[in-house]
Amino acid sequence: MSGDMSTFFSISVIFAVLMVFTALYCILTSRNLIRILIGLELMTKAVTLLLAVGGYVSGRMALAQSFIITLIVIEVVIIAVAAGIVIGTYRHTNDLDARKLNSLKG
Amino acid sequence: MTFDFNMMNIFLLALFLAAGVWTVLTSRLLISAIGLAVTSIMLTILLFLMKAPLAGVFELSVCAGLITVVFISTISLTKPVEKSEVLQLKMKRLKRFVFLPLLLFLAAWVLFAKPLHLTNPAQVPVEQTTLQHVLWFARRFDLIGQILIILTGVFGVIVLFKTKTGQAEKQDNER
Amino acid sequence: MSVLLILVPLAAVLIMNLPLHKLMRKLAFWVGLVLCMLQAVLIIRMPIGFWNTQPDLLYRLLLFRPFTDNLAFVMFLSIAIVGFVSLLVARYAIENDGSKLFNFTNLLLLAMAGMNGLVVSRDLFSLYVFLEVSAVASFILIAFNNGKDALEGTFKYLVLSAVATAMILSAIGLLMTVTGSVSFKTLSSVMGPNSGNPVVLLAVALLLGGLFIKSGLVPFHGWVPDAYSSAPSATSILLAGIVTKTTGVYALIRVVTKMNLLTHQVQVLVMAVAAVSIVVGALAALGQSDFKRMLAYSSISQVGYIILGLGIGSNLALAGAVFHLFNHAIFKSLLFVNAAAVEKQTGTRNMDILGGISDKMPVTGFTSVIAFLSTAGIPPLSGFWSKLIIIIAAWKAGFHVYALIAILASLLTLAYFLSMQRRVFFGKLASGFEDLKEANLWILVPACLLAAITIGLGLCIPWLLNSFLLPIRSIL
Amino acid sequence: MDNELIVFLLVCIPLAGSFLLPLVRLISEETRNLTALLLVLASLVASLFMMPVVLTGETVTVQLAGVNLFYADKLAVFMAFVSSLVGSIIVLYSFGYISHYEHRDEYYFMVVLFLGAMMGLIFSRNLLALYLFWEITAIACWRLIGFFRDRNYVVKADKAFLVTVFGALMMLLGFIMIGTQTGSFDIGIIKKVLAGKHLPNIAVMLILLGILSKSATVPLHTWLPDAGVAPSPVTALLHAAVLVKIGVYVYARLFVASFDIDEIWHTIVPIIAGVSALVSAGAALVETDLKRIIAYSTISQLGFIFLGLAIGNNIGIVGGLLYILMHSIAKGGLFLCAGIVEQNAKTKDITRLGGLISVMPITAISFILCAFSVMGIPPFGGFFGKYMVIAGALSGDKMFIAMLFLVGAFMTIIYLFRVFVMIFLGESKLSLQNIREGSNVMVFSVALLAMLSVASGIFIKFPFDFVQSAVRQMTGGLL
Repeated sequence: MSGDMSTFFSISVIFAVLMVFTALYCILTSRNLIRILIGLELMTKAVTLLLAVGGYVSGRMALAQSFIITLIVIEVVIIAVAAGIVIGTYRHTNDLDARKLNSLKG
Repeated sequence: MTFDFNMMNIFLLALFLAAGVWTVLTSRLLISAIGLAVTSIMLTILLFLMKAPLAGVFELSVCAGLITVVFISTISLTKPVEKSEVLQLKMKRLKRFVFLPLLLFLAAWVLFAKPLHLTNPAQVPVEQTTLQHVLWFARRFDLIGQILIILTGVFGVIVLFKTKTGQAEKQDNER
Repeated sequence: MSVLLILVPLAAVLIMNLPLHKLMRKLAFWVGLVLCMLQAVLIIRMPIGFWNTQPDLLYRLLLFRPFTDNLAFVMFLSIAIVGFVSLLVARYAIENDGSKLFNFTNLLLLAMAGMNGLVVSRDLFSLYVFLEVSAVASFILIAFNNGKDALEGTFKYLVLSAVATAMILSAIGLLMTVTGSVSFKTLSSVMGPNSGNPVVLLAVALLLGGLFIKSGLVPFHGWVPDAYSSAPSATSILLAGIVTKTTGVYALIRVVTKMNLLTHQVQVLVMAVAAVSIVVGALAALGQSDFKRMLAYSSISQVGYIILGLGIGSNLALAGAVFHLFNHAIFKSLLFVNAAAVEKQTGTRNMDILGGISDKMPVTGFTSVIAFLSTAGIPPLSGFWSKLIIIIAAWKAGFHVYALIAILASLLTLAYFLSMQRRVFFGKLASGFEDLKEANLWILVPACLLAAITIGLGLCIPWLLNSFLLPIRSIL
Repeated sequence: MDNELIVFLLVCIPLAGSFLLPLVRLISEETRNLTALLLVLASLVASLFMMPVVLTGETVTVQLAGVNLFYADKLAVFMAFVSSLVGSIIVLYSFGYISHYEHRDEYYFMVVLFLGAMMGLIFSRNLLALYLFWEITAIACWRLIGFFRDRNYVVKADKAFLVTVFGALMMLLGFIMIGTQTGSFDIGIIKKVLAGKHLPNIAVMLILLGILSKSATVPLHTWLPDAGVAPSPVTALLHAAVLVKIGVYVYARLFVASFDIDEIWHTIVPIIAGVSALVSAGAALVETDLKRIIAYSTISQLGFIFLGLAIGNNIGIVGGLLYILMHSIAKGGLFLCAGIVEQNAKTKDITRLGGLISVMPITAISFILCAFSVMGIPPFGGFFGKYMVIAGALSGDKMFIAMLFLVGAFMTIIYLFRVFVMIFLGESKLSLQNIREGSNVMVFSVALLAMLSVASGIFIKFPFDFVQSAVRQMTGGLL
């Protein structure tokens, strides 16, 4: 492993962290449920990048690839379930405003 | 060569981030979903460069393809946002942009407060196995997990998408 | 053999869904019950050697050797018991619509398989995979009836859970960069020399943060009351009794002990979070008027005790933490069973409307008294002993302030449960409930079973402590 | 039968038997009542059996699962005898009193459970076991105070539960301190490890908090008058005559019989006791609620017991123990009389009562006999207790404290006479036509307690000798 690898790692981590913060911004400020899901997706992207970088830097790309594939499968299932929940909410309220989701309090 | 590789990577990473930011900032949901797909594509290219072609293919087909389809169909199943509302939203969103630089600054500060570089990177021997081997032999336990979660997802779709609108409305009226 | 605990439910689900015969769908409920019972009985009957051996054929099929220790036993047993109870309550609370019960059984079995898998995983990534399996199954179970509140609660849970898993995955990525591996074995030997490495520090922080969210500890507890209270009764039992405990608390215990994470800073962090959870959860529970919501806050508070035991880190404290984990699974499930009975029979969970119904529902009233006394740590019930062990351990390790907090919080626990008793069970019968009837056997049987376990464990503690609980650490 | 088994059964028969009572109810109401009485009588008989055994100076230790669980010496047997005696009379009295109310199953269940736990507490050799039984009594107490299910009563029950549990938790913390310091919760082992050293003062303070809250001593006394006005005088009696003795007993067991404590506590505890005695006697003087007066009187008399135990010499300890016996009997009598008055006159406001001696003579006479004992008028039993306590204080050169208690004793005489005069003598504001004597069982139990008050004074020699040898055993350090 060379020094280049180390720089590459640092730069990637910086970008991944920036991506995570972008996603967090999206989750925190969005009013639309679908947009919140998109934010979650962006966060997963950043995580995927981190996993790949981890495999690349440590020379375990095969392991990292298998992780990423597993991760993607799980991601799809979660998004499908989340979409189901969003559509279910829409059926009840005809609206997707996160701020109106406040019947549970306390 | 390494120089080029790094430059290429940094460029792509910047594009990746830019696509993500665009996804967040655009006001129309549909474009946002497409932005997500673009981000996925950027990630795919990055994965290819990092010699992870299979993962890249998965990313491309599933994330850029399937998930975008799911999002777009969800968006089309729900109410389209009207023009005036979009404008209103845009104005409100503009106000909230104040936070974004703050967040980015915070992120940068977190990152540079303690430089994140590997102190002793030569510790780990490089493995010599192929993806197939790892996926099928070393990580078979995870495959069981994948089967389980896919089954769960199937049941989720059965339970959640069951169109019993009548029942749902009845419950609403009871409230 | 413990890998069978994952494969058998999986096989059962697959077989039940083959388009074989209509009868299959009717039988599903009973199959689920039998599987839960089988798991519980086998865990109790079979020695540890049985679980750690694996036939050659099975190994060649799986290429995976799960490991099983006393802690895993405790988890398997609680998973089986809570699953069993939850199924019975589902039979009682979900309207007898064949396909609904069928779906519920399948999802429950999948969640159980996921949790069993989580318990036996040997590396961080498998842990994550099975964590997601049980989490996704529980999302669907919460949103099971497609009610508005339930969907809202699920969405909150889903978002926070996704953030948590993202944190855990980032930690996996970072740790892989440093060590090239994700197995607990490698990680435990690498943590020591690298403990000053900023990458490792960041990874550990992310890992702990993610698991804190999953356990519903206080700064990250927002989803807990919403998800618990809006879910269908049967799901609440499953969720409060075991899902959160496995995906959050067990994972935390496993990760911290397996990876030798308990440095001084981590200890301070963990214990502070635990103490805050104990107090804030109890205080918030005092102000609730929704039965299930109060139980949810109480859950946060009790999880704090478990984490406190983990934070102290001595053998005794870990034994106490694991024992409290089990006890919590039992008595919190029992309380949620009672809540289910009350909700179904009276049609409300609002404690201000209810009152004095223990005259009409004596069994429910009595078992709820047992459960809350156990939660509040009143002897001779089992909850007392686990709390006592944790507090003694805290005092021995020199954490006198934490011991004091833990003891005084018992008083808060007692206060909110007394108020619950006064408003729901004890006292004069509220108007409008003159025709109230006791719930049917589907719910009384699990309630009595859980109450019996609570009392029995409390009385058997001298035998249990030396033979089972104290060796926990030696195997960890 | 060997002695270990007797001690074991003494505790376990009522404790385990109480759970059977709701089942026995399925046979018939009377069977259940009799079973309850038999369970408590079993304890009484067993403690009588134990008396000759321990009188020879022998002590009995019961082991369970490798832990020294129970331990019987003279002090324990004495206490067990007193509690089961009063307990049996309570159960007998309940046959008449409780028969018109709902939740009778729960009532008998809780009373017998309470007495069983009380026995367990008395014989505990392990601090954790002691705490365990301590909390069981609190649970039973909670259900009994809330017996009538009125919102008010339930709130008072909750209050009593919370206060006593708070004290108990503090006590537990103190136990844990001692346990971690010495590595054991066994009283005998702790004593060996300490080897004559003092207990840490903080631990003593924490344990004292528990004791004071249970024995309803100022400033943790407020739950007792509330519990006293709560529904049934029977439960009130249980609390006043038996429950509060738990704290006193634990004080005697831990700080007199087993461990040494710092000299300073021999001053602090009597002062707390003195303040408690005077404040509550003052409250008793101005109250108009019959049961509240008796409850305050209890708090006041507990001060005497504490004084005797804490003063630090044998005369005082003998007095304290004697007074436990005398007070239990006499105060039990007073409460049962109050119950009869309340049930038949339908009020417990003493300003509205009067002249009852003409309609319920036996109750009136029993009341005044018991009152004499509490006042400390010779030759009633209470006199000897009080006398010894104050003599102990004087011989310990605590002149000031002795004076304090003399004032307290004087106030006792005043307020008890006031109650007697206002209820039984003078003119009634109610019509006396409908007021009759209580049922036979109830009057019999009251009369029995009154006779016992007299007899214990006349035959003072027997309890005195027993208590004296018990004190010799305690201070001799046998454990």
